[in-house]
Amino acid sequence: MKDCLLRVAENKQLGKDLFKMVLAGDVSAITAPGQFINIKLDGLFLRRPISVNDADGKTVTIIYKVVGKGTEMLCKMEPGQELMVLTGLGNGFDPGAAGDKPLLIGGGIGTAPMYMLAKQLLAMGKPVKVVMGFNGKDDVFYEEEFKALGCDVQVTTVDGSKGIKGFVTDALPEDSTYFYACGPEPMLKAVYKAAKMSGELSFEERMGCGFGACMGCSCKTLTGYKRICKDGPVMKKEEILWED
Amino acid sequence: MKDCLLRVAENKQLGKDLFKMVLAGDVSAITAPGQFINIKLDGLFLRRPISVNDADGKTVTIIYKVVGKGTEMLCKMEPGQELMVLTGLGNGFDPGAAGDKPLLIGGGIGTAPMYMLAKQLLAMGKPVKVVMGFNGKDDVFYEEEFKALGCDVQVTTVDGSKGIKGFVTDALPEDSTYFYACGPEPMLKAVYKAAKMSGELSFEERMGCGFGACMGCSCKTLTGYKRICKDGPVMKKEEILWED
Amino acid sequence: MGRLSVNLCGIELDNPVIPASGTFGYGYEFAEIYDINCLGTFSFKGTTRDPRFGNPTPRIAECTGGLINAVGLQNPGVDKVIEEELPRLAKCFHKPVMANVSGFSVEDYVYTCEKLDKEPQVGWLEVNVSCPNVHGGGMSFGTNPESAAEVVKAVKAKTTKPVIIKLTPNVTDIVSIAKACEEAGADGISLINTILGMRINLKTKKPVIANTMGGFSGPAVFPVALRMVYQVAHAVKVPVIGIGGVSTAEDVLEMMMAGATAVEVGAANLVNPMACKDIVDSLPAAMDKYGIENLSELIGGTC
Amino acid sequence: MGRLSVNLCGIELDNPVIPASGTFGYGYEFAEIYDINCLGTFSFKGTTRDPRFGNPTPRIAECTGGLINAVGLQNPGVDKVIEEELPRLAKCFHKPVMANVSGFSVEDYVYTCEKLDKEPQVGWLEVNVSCPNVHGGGMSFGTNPESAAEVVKAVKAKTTKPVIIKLTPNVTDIVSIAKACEEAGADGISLINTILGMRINLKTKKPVIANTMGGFSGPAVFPVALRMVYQVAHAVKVPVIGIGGVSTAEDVLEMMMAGATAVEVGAANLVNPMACKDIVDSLPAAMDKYGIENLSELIGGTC
Repeated sequence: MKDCLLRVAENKQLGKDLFKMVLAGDVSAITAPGQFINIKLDGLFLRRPISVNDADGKTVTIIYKVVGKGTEMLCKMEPGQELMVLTGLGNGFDPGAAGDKPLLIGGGIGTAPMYMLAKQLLAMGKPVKVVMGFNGKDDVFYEEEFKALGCDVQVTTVDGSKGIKGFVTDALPEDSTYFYACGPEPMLKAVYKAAKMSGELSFEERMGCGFGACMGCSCKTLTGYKRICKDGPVMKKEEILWED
Repeated sequence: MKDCLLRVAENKQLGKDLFKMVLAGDVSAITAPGQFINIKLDGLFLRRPISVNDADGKTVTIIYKVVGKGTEMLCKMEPGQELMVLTGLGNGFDPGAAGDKPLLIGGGIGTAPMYMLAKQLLAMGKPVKVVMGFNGKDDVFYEEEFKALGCDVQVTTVDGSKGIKGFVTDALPEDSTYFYACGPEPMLKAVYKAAKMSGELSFEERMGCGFGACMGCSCKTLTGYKRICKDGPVMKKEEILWED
Repeated sequence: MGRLSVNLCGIELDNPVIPASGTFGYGYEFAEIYDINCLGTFSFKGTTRDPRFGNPTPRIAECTGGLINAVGLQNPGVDKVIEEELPRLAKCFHKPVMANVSGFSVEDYVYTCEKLDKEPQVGWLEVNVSCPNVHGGGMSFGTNPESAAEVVKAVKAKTTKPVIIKLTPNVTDIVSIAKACEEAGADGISLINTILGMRINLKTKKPVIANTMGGFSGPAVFPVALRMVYQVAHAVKVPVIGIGGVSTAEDVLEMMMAGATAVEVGAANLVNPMACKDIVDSLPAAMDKYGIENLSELIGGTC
Repeated sequence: MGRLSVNLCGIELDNPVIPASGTFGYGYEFAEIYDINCLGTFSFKGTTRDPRFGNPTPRIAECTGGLINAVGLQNPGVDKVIEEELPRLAKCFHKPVMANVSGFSVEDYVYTCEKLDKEPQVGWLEVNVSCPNVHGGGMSFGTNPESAAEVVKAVKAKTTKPVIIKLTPNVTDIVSIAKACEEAGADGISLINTILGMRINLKTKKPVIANTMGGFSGPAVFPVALRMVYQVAHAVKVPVIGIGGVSTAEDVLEMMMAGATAVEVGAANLVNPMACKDIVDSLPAAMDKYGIENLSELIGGTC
């Protein structure tokens, strides 16, 4: 974890209420795909946690949806402006667990962190399948980017306006060795139930600090109480305890 | 009173912790010298009231001392930035009461509003005497500007490093017809006692709203309770009731 | 009856936005800059039996997200309010106004309320048993169910118009006090008044406020106000007016979802004189955003 | 003894800056990013007799100038704290630590305090009678002078280390409760704990917090905290720890001018993990600015 002043290098709209921001500076604390950063915005008390879409030695890329005050402020930032950002938060995905045929499952904005994971798995010589689910065709993003990496991409939409009509669970391949999933909780639950192979799932919760201090985002697991922000956001399928 | 978005046209340092800012936009609500404006700054709840140094149809000039959070933010503003400003607040001085030989008395930053008053009196064809008091020579500002207008200027300093050593009351001319004073309360009190002629004095108080709504800055006068922000900040000598 | 209208103790308001007492004078400072008839109503400056200057200055201290005030009920007294302020108000405001009343004894409250009750312009009596600024004053009545109820009972016995009791948040159990007031006959409850607070000037090392402490208000107190509105609205049957840090149309919706029938706006008026008009104007768009057809459907709360 | 040192119940602190319980875990998250030995001490996560998960999530809601939390005393229980957390802490923190204790009965408090009192790392017992998050829990003790005093008396009877009682602000009369605790033997008073607050999600029209309400903290509560610190410090002789919204060195000075001997920093740690170190580092310059040679000269207050 590092708290650094990062400079906005790019902030462009990808779709309706959907933006991509590239931040430049010391991002050396980001060590795994599926980690998140926590952004301080003037006038808002709590930082805003956003998952890492991609990171290299010099920049971190995030993709975010405008859903409230924080993301509204974020989408108005211009290149050159600076932000205090806590980087390298959370455990992230474990690419080492992938096996021969990893499957990446993203739902809506949860597709974003799959990009850095796909890159790492491809670099390890694995064939990567990506199933990405959206409400309709206007919500789809990064399909071309995943294809450009060399992933086998399947899009699903709830309204059938693009790809397979239905949910990501209607498009899961049978032969994958391991899955990585990120998306809304109902999707994670459906994937958990549908997937026959092992895997890991990335969760969301309202956070206080984002680095394990306040216990604001705790959850119960089969291996004890975990903090989504510090011990997560990624949980192994085998440790998940669904409450409801 | 008008609440307008004004643009910083100039913001330059005049001396130690002393700045001059020119704001451009709709300043039509400013109708008298001695009025003040009330500036909204991001992150601070209350606005910051600052007296008008000068105003023409298109700009308002203020001179301010950096004494706390608000003025620290103000002095960092750059040309082109915008501020929400309530303009045309307070009653202001009454140039019509000046008589033949008006005397303007400024103490420290209280010298600032005398500039617009001097201009108006000179335009009315009056000879204007200005007595301005400071702690030391490094605190003196606007001496040349008053002289350039055509005022007869006398500087006093407490440490004697410039002009007459002492207080403004050590330099009051005998033959003035009417005085206008602005400065710290001890100075106003001393002027009130020393001046044989009639006059008016501009007061300061911690304000809530600045436009007469909250009664935060009330004072007692011989003609009833007054709000410094709305019924003042200028009081006639004859109505003043010193407490304590 | 429009989308914004609500019924407050039998009187229809065009909208639930009410400038709070002490932040709106007797209305004309604001009538100079906009037509104040766009408001639901407003609660005028706290009025007492006798004229008052209030506390010594400084009376104002800034805080994160708000301010402390210790004005101490400066007002010209009920007779002058009736003789001078109300006729002047009649020229610019044509709706029933809320008369805010403070006092230092039960007799004071009854005396002042009885006089204002007879004024045709007055729609509601808002009885402030909570102002924390006055030594030995209002504070005591509002911190105790019995004394608060005693004021309500005495005022109700001598007046005909709806009596709304304005409660202080500086208590352990707001619900017991609200319930006691309801049982004593209060027609409505407004809350919260300011929270007792303090600031020190680091340069002088002395309190900023001459009176040492004062009442804290502004957006900073909103979560405390919302909690108390929720608690009280779920414990009484009479209408509740939500007060405390309301600055936006969204804040109005949140207060109403907590159970408020109407909302008072205080500190926001002091930094943005157009605040109440801005809120009224932006309510329809905010309602659209959150799928609310009519504000009246929120009354009683949604949670 | 440096310029910053203060004496808290007989133990010298290098400086008065103390991370508040519940915002600093058991120390290691922060020890990873700076040497926490720069702190005066810290108050560890509220510990109970038995392990607790706490409340359901969401447990966090944002507010202007602060946040609401309803964690509900998640902790591994006193035995695990002694077996696992304290030995792990010993590796990175070499000063006496403040043990924060909560409970649901007088016996709970005594049980947990007695165990922690025997640990050589523990310098003070901070007894929280005020956590507002737990149904039927801590709240009741702290809202009443008798029950607060009962906890103090019982704990004092079975322990040897200084007992600091941490009070809730959700009361009508904080002074009577503080005085009752002092009379019952408390060696110090810390205040304020969080203020009960609430937020509603406009989209769902339901409370943000699963538990409906929670404890509000952050810079927004500073004026309320300062007022209560002032009131209590002027009514008791034992040291007072000021808590509530402290985020800067200036805030520390203001709390001490109000009468605090030391200061706890809570919510600030959650948005800036370096907050406490930053405050310690900037104290000397702030003292110079306001003409304060040694912090100890402020103790007892300046107004």
